[in-house]
Amino acid sequence: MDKTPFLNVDELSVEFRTRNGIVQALEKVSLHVEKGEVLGVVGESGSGKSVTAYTAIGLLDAAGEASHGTVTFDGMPLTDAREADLRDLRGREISMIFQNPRAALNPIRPVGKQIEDVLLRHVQATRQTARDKAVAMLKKVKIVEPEQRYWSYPFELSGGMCQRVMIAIALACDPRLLIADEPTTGLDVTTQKATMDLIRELTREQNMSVVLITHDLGMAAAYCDRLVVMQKGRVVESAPVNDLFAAPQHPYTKKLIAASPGPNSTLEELTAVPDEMETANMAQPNVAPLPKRPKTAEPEKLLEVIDLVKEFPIKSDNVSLLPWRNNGQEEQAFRAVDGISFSMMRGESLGLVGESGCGKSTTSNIITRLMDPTSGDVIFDHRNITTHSAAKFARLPERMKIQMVFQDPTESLNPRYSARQSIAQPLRHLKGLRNRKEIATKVDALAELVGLPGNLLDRFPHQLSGGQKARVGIARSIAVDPLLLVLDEPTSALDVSVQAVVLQLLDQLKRDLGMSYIFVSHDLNVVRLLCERVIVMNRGKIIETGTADEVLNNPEEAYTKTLVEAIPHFEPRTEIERQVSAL
Amino acid sequence: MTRFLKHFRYVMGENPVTVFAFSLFTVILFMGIFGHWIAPYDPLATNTAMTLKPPSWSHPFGTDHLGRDVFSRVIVATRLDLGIAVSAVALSFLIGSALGCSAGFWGGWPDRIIGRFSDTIMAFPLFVLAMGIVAAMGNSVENIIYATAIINLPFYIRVSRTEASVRRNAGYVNAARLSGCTDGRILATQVFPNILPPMMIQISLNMGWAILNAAGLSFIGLGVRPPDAEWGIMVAEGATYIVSGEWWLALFPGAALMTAVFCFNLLGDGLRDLVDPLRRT
Amino acid sequence: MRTKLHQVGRRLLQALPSVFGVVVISFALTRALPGDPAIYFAGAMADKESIEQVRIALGLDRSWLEQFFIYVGNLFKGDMGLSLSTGQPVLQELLTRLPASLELTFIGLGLAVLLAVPLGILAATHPGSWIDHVCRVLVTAGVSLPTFFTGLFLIYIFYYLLGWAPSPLGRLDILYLSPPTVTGFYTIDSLLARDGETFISSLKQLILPAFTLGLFALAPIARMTRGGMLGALSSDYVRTARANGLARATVLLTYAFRNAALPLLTTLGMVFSFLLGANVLVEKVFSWPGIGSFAIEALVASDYAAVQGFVLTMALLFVVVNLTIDVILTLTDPRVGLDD
Amino acid sequence: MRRRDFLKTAGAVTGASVLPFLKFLPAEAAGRSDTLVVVAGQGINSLDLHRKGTNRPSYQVTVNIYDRLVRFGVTELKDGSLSYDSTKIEPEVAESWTTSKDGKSLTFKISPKAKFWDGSPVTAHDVKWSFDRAVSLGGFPAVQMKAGSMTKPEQFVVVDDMTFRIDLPKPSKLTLPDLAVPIPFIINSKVAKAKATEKDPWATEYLHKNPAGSGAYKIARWDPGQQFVYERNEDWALGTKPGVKRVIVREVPSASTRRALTERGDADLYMNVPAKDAKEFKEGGKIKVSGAPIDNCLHVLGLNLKHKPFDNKKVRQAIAFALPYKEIVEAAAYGRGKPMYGAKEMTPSTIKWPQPFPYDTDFDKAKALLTEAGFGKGFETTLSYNLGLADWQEPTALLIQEALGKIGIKVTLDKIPGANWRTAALVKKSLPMHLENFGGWLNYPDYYFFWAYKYGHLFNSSNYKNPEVEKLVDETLHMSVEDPLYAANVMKMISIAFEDVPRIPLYQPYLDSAMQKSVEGYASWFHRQLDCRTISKA
Repeated sequence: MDKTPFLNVDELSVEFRTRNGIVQALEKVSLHVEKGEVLGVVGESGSGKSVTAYTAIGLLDAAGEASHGTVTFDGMPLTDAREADLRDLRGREISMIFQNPRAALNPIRPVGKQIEDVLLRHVQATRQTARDKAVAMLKKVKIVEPEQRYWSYPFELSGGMCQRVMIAIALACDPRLLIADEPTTGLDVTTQKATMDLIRELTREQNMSVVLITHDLGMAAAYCDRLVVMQKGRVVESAPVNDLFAAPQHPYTKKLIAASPGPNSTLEELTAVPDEMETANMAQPNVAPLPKRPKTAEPEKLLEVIDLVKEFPIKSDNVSLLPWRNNGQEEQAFRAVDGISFSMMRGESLGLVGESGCGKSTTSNIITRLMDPTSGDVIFDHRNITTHSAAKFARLPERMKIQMVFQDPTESLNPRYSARQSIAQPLRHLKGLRNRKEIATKVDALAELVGLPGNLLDRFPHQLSGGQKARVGIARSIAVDPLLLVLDEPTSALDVSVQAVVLQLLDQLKRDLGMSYIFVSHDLNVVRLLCERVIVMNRGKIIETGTADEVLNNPEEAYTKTLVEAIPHFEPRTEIERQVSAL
Repeated sequence: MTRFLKHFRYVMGENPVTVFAFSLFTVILFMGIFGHWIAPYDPLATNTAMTLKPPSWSHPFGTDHLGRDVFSRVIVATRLDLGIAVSAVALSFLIGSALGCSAGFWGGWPDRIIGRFSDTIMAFPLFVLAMGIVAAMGNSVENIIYATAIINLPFYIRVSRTEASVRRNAGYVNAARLSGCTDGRILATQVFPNILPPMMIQISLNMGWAILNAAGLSFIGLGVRPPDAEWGIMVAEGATYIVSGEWWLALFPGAALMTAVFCFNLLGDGLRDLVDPLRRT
Repeated sequence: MRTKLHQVGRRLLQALPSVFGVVVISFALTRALPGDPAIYFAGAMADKESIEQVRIALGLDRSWLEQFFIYVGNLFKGDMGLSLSTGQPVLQELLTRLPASLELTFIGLGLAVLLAVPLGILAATHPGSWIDHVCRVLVTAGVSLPTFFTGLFLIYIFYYLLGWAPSPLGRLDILYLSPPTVTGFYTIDSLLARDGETFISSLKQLILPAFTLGLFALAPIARMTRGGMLGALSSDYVRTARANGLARATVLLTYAFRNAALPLLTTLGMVFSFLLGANVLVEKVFSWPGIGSFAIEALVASDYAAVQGFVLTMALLFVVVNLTIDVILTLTDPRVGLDD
Repeated sequence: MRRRDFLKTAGAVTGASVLPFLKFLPAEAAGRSDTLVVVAGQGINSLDLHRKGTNRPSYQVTVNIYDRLVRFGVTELKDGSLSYDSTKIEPEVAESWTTSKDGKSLTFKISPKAKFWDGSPVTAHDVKWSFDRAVSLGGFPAVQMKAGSMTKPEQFVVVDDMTFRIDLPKPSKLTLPDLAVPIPFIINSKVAKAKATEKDPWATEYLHKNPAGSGAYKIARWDPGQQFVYERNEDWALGTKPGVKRVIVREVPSASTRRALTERGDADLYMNVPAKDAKEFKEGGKIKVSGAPIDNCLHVLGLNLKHKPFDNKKVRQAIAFALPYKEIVEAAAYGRGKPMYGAKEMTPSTIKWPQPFPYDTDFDKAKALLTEAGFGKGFETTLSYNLGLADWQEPTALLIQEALGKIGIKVTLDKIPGANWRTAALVKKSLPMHLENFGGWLNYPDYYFFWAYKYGHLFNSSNYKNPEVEKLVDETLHMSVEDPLYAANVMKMISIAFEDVPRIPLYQPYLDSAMQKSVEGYASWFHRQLDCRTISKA
């Protein structure tokens, strides 16, 4: 092998022209990949991981420009290469797979054809052989019935299958380098693992070099040989994977590692390394200006869910032509929640865990009375709250007592409301506050409580960072002192370091205000941090209940087991050992 | 306010076409408000000694078949045309978006009824429907406005219905529910303001269309009553003089009309950016 | 395929209420038109007695409701009544005139698509650049003029002054006779009859009105193309295609444009119906013997049967066009039919 | 299956309107020495004038393809253009006629030269059937026949095959001229009767689309809404053989396009040219304009006596003094109108009709009259006009509006679509102030007064009622022109019209037609339609 690395990024700087002037996206980033090596590029959103990859293969959009540095691939300079040459290279020598595979495939072209397009483009097949080759590729990525699937459209395939197709397209021409950009984001944990295993298997077969871009340290640890940590467009650390975890050098790396929840980490550990970015303009959420709710002496039942069922009608195409007949006897319905019952105590935190589509969000929406159940009851604070329709519930006094924190902090804030207006909303409508001054004082207090600096209160959602938006959402939900707070994946859209801070904030609030939580999440590791008890759901049914530690460490049910196992851990040493033993 | 001005300046800086459109709009607005004072002649005063005179220093746009000053008439007409466009669009915007929002937000039978209603109007040849309405109700300015508003309705219903149904389960809508807002309030404070940006494009297109529509009605004799000056009717009348060489009768009002419609159409993107909070810095 | 057939059937059924709505509204509207058809029909200098005779003969002495049911009953028999102003059965009028309008609209729309789609793609591939702005200004200018004004000006320049265009006398120059009717489209019929001269003549007659009409359709098509292409070009699948080194043409056409074309198709349907309605004025200016000019005259003359017939035809056309678009969409877009 | 039906119907439609003998226009028609291309604003809607709903342009079909018993002669005017002569009645199908002593019956001798297109001779039976039809079908034909005192089929007598007699209740000067108007045209009754049905005994459905006549032209082709083509009847022997073999009448709705076609030489003849175009054609010199003031026709401002304050004579006179006559003739009629103002005396000196009224623009006088009438402060009213005639009515209305504003009368303009115009103005007579353009086909002042000044009559849109006028008109209408009382009566009528002014005449309009210099023999007619029989092309 010659001395220059296979892929070499040398002091690469990239600038973007935006409405606020030029933004430096990459600042002298240097990294390299050797033949056959799996390089992990980790970092939080905005750290420049993807930009690096895009720049390397010339996919940067028009607003971006590489202002400095070079990228060479197998000795060939890429930064100055002609677009035509790059085009020959892409897909043939360097391939890339993306996150959100369903969107990354042409929605109106059969997947087989999309594989063929690449094969034909790079003259890897003739018109006669392309079809067979494409089917062979589908087979290779372990798609069952490849002949039939050849004609499938992306929307007919599951997310995991789409990602396999993506892999098939990427590997169709046997490239020498594969760049995988967050290849498992948006997939369920079990699918994540299968996908990553497949990538590893196929690339190893060809001794391909792989660049794995991910925000998930666990995954990086599990699948990479060497890691590069990036932050704000800079490489802060680069080391072989076990060295990095054993002895992180850079504070940011340390913080990242600390903030990633593992099966045994505690909340305190997550934020052991302070986040300079968040703290820079954020007050510490330590003051508790609200009066603490006196704890009731004996535990009292707060919520009881009895035999809850929610059905959604399936729109079948097989309806009769006559509109009045299509609601006949054989109407089909999909049971999203299939007769679940559970209860929780006052002050307790309950985790609701499961993969997407298991019914956990539906359940939480019913409990918060945003949705009407098909049947079953929800007894809250000794009153059956399902007797009122969701539409009427808004005006009942119980409304105040059940609040919710939403999954996506961006989407849950009205883009036309400033943070202050958003937080004040429940105060106005539920508490009926009218006095401006009073509201302002209250909002200030709430902001302080959740650690949101007062100067941010007049900003609009798009002017706030993800963590700040999450805080606004939380402040809004606790504004009316609810008894029960339903947290619907409150951190899934956040970076790990922000997640850590938010989780801690939630924990603190719970302790200070004596609220009960229902924490809905797909991530057992996160749930464990906040909840005493966990309910695992699958296909609308409760699979397993128990204390968090029990479920995580000693799952009884097979499903729970796969769920737990699929979570990538980073215990580098054991991982290496496993790899060694596998070889 | 200063924030709005800053935002306004930003939106302007973003797009030269928008700057152009907004400056034009300012001019049109100015003419609409002060036109009667600017006009050098009485727009209604005839002078049979001075009929069909080509443009000159005293009559920059020439005179018409009754010796009226075309320049003054073009200027004075601005107010009426602007009035027709704005009120027709305002009417259909208010009614259409109210109907569409409710339909999209609640779904169910109101949605079906409103949907059918707008489908029915859409199935009409719109210009002929406008003709029919004006012919049936009589050709006055109000009826032209009503007719224009009615034929524009389905567009607003459609846009707002789609946008509202996308947002009916948005996070912030649910959040408002949790905050104890009733559906009506949610519709008014959460859903409606957020569908404004896409509606702005529709509004700007329709403003232009309203004027063209009035002009078309004038062409077949169902427009504004004489002697009021209105661009459409001036173009329509002037159009018959083109062949006989009196081009100025149609050209100048036509140019004014085109400028206005052009300006309204181009205004859309800028308007959308102005009301879109996401574009705010 | 069966389910797709069902969908088409269901769409048809869904359209029924709107068609019925159109029948009701057009009936009510034409009754509200000023002018007494009996007086008009009785002709100049008719006395009271003969007016009454006509009123009874036309059934106008009955109640509105009765008239409505008679009208609907006749509709089912395929009878749309008699046009007062032309003295022909409305159905026959519409059938002879519809091809003229359709031909004009098709050609106008075709011209617009040929111009607007490339402009839209051009703008989308250079968003924010001066090319984009120029495209926008160009197509917007197209919709900013009343069609009758554009039409008259074009006639003035190209016929009167330059003499390039043939006389604006409808579908054929005075000296040509219409080709034997097969489709009613003169261009097609003349080709079928292997009559090149008539074909050229009918094409020449079409250019100016079709251009006038097409100008009006540029903006929505270009806007939609641009929007769709922008969306498609920034989409993940185009990024994938580029990441796989696919040729620029493949990316632009097979990947981006095909996806952008789907919403464009829906827009085209709308634009077509719109043009069909909007060409009433163009037809008047160019003496085009289509249904639009027929409708204007009918409306001004309070010729209620003709107006009703016209409106109903347009509504049916609207339904047919939308249905066609739906069918094309279901055939080209595999996703259609899953949602909704 | 739908498609095929559709095609079949579409095919049938064109098929029906094309007569078998002409399938293609020969290509050499490009030379066009024998082809005349006419442009018209409105197309015909029927080939049968007796049918209900037949529009005005369709009258010309009757004129050209059918014959009548008699016709008006043609005379040359001072300026060299040709016009019909209301005083000269010539034989057509009738080779001669006699009036009985008591004047109560007219006997016509039918010319053996008169042959229908199918070769069969025109007989008295055909004439009777046609006349019976004209009085039986009601509507306009019956009304027009009535003007000639013909109301019942019994009045029409077949003496023998070639002799035909009309019996009248009393002698009338109007009967003979009334036989020369388009209405009493002669149909081939054998053809028509064969197509008649029980429900349709007068074969209106058949004749609507299929002419059966004897005229100098046949219809070769009719594409409704587009054009129709006349083809010369080579066997016609009732007059000079027409000079043009084929006439194509093309419908061109836009007036400016009609003008452009004419100027560019694509159209030979343009009937009914708007005044402005006529004036400019004349000035341009490239296009020949033939026009004459239309007999017995006036453009007037009607004041409705049922609406206050127009019941007040002083108010009407005030308005008559306030109208801007000169401006109207200049700006609305472009000089193509004969002034009808400025007579010096309140009593007429001749029985010439129309003649100038004793009013002129005089605001002081108008104001004084208005004050005298008690409306010194003015009042508000609405001036309605017909959308279909907007080319002269709109500028006129605008000028009137402005002028009346000067004496304190605030006028709102109201444009009424053509269809509603008849209803509102003539049938319901509900418009307070309006513009009107009646012209009588038969050129007698008393005939004009009969229609426009008699209470309840169609064109008396002013609801004018004066017992003296009623009596005078009844007396005079059928009276012979030679009758010594005639002139006195007419003079009296006119002086009452001067005094009462329910209709204020603005001017007498011209009927202008523009044509290429090669077109000769064009004559203007009272019915304002094209008679192509006299035309030839150089």
